[in-house]
Amino acid sequence: MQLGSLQEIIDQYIHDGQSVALEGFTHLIPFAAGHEILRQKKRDLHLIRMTPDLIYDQLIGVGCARALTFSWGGNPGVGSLHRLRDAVENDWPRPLEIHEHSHAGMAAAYTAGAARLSFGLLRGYVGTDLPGVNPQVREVRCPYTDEKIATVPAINPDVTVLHAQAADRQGNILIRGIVGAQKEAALAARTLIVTVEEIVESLDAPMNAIVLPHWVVTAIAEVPTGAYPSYALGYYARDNAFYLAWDEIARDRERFTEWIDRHVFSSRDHAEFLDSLAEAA
Amino acid sequence: MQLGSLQEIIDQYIHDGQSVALEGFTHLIPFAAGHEILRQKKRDLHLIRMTPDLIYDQLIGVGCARALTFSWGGNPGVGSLHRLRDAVENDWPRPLEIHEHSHAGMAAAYTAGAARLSFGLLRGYVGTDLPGVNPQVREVRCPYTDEKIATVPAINPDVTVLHAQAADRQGNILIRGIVGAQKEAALAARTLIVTVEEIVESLDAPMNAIVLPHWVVTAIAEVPTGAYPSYALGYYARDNAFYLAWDEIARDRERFTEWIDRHVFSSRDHAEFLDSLAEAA
Amino acid sequence: MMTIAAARLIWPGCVCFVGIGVPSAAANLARLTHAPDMVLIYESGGIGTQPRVLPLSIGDGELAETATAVVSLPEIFSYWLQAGRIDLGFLGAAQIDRFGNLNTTVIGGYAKPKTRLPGAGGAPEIALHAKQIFVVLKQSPRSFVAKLDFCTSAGFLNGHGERARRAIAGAGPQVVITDLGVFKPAADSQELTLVARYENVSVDKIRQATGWPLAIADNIDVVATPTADELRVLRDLHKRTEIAHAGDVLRSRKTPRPLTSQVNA
Amino acid sequence: MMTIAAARLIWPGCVCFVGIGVPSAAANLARLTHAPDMVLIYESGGIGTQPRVLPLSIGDGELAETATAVVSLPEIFSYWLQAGRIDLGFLGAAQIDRFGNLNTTVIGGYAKPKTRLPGAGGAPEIALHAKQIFVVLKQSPRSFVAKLDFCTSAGFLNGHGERARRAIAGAGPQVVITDLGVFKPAADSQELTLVARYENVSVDKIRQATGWPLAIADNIDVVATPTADELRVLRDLHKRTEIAHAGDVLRSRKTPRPLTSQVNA
Repeated sequence: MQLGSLQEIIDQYIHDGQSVALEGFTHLIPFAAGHEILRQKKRDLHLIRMTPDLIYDQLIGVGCARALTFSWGGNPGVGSLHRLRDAVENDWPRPLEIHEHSHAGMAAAYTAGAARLSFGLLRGYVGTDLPGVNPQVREVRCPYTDEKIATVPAINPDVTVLHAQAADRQGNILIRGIVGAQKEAALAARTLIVTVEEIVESLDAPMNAIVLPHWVVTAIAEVPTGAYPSYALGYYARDNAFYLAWDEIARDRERFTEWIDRHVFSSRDHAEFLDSLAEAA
Repeated sequence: MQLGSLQEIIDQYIHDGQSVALEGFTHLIPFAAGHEILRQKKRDLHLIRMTPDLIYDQLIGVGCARALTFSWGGNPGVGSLHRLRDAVENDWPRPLEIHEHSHAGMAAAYTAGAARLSFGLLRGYVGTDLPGVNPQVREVRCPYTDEKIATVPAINPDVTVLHAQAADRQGNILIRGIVGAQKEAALAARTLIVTVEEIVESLDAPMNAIVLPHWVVTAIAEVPTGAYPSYALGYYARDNAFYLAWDEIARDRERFTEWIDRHVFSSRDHAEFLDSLAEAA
Repeated sequence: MMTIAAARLIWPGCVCFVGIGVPSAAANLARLTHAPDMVLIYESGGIGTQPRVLPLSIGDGELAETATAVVSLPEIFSYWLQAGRIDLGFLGAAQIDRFGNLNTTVIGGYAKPKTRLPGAGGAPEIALHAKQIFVVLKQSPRSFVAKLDFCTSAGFLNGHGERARRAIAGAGPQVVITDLGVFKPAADSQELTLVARYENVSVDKIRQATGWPLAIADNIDVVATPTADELRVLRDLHKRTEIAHAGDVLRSRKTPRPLTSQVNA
Repeated sequence: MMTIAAARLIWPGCVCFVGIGVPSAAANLARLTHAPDMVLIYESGGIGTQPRVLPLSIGDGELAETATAVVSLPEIFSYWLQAGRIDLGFLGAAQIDRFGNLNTTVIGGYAKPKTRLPGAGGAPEIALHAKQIFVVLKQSPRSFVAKLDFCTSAGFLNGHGERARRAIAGAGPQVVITDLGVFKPAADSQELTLVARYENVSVDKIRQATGWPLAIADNIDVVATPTADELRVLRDLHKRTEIAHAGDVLRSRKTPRPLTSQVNA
């Protein structure tokens, strides 16, 4: 486990063309890490995530992604991700290859990835058109009942990036609250990068808490408020107003580009990004 | 969820011929419930459990079981389960049909059972003689890599019995510490019976603790020290001396039968059983 | 009004898988009125949540803090939904057809759609495994269509028993609630049939807002107007929600909290 | 002495999957001497446990209380063992053959065995997925056999590259440690070869305790006698363990603690 600045870590571990999962199911979304990927202008990424959120809208809108594996691509509680839509509908700023699942299918795929099985099983996709557009959704016959059961291939990202509440000095990571498929995405990855709200002497984790031991973590950066505008339970709330405002910002290509220039590209790190937003408000 | 005495609950929900899993991986073993099954002289049970412990040695030795599904049948840290051995080696007191797995296989089978999949997958059983003696271990081909992957049929016990630290007034159950495959066994069952150390106003469970919600629990009995001679983290330690002593008691059919008569059959409930042991000590 | 109509159909003790928007409002309204013991499950992992305010997203902190248990998303979909533990699932859609099949994926062709919608999320498997489904959506000829552009979630497929023949575990959409009326599947064909309308909405208006020749029940009920209690509870809920969501997160960060490490790394 | 010989072979930082008995003692001895940063994983779910005393069972409370994380058993076997995260697995056995295959199931026929042993437990998959395996057992013609009565866990199968040809992930048994000596697989055939003996144990004695014509390395090392430090740490560990396990649980229950419900049910 390596402790470093987010800038160093993204530079060292995320490379053009890789498959990258910034997971977080409406909680602990690694926004700071996503912005650093934007700043470093990574290209041709295969982005993976159950719920591409605003941060994927930004990565796609800037043109960092060549492909997206996902199961629900909206602005949660608000509506569309306009940059994602523009990429799919109009190939702007570049075409985006999409690999589409249901949540259940993608959860099974991450689970298989974490367990290093080549595929996952689910009773799913029956009667839908999804297998028609995603040839990766297949089926096996149960060796006991002869039923057909849907299969999905394991997802094993080159890099998974998470945001968590805390790491201890050894690099053990504590994740609390709504955890989505973060643990599975973490354990499925070849490289695991974690940003944390703070580094503490001791996690004081309750028994049976969700702790990722230091020896499965590649690198950690301390980034306070690193999930903003998403939230970190116990630290700060979700900025719902930002999610609402994003709908307007992202609707228009120019306004989006200006916003990225002004707030992401013109800030050197996450603290400056937050300051620039606060100034604008 | 029904709250009642252990006697009532075992009488009402466990019937001759059923498949019954009293789970607990060297922790929270439902001894009191097992003794009540003995007292009520249930017969022809198909016992299921990863690690048949002393309580299964007793059930088998008295002749309650016609079959056993398991993956490791020893006295942990001590040696053999002599009653299990006598049943397998000498058909005493009756023949015992065995369905044998590895831990990984049985864990996958419970997991499939909890998810209501008809089978589970694992990279396992390669090069062993187990599939030769357990025809339920089969394989499927991965639809992506064409590899052969082992399969096990789901385990869905008629009844699962657990011991847990606490239930709240609504019947939500908190399990802390080493949890084995208890949650999977609980959710795989048609009927779920839980004995608890105590019933409390509020579980005060930490976020992401292992809590079984009241509406998946069939019946709860409050049985303090109900896991003795196993342990309940936060309540009492394992009685290692009892596990050592059991090796002597169970080695001999007569001594075993006397012990069961004196301590289990002659006591009306778990409190009396504990008293009778304390007197004998 | 959709919210109130939907809430009324929820029964005490119901284990309900909830999405954001009208379903969440309806489920919480039911919980705060006639079904206090119902169990809310959000796909984000909260089991038995009792939010005091309506979540804006499916994974708000409120849902974790008030839950009996918070589990992972793979667990929600395998041990809870797929295992058949959900009595009622709510779904919305951009398009519905006469057999209750739903589209939330694209308008137009899949490869180059006219409108790319958010996609499937939990819906395809909720549609299969929840014991029954309520569908809530706004009604117009654009949403009530003769043919879906894409089938995201199975209703009754081609009807006439096809769902049962394919051995799908759940019973499928039992009620469709729109801003104009309420629909239920016919017993034999499973074709959606108008069974109730709101006051001041004519059957003709509903027919015109439907992209296929609509089946009409012999007796059309009128949905009762909201009671004072329903309106009060719903207003209070929305008010609490507004206040809770109005906090200025970015500025509140400026109040002193240690932004530097506790460790001299 | 087996414990000390095994402990010495554990390296700093090693992620070690431990069973009860000699493996647990050896791993903890290593942790308390030259490999303080090794990671102990018990199959009961404790990841990164640091027991102060030796557990009697694989699921003692001590293991949970001192762990970095305590996870379920299905998770241990899927996300941790099967996923290839274990550097070293320890296995014991009642029988071993010349290719390091192990029997912990039965002596005699399976259907009506002469001796029914505990069975497989975690061993078959530990044998497949741990990057390497150390085997620890007492040596005699009854345990070092020409042919196993039952193969519970794969070593090198029939040797000569069969394990690699079957694409088994882990490298298999790299060291076998007995009370007489130490064995390693030959590079080409993978047949177990005597590479070291303890002081005062002759090669002839080891040969006689082996149920097949034993391969002997050109140079046989002598296992160094235990150092004062090793003996002290091991004695302290055993002493702490004895004291900890001697508590009278049944009597301590008699001290007042509320045995009645906190709720007037």
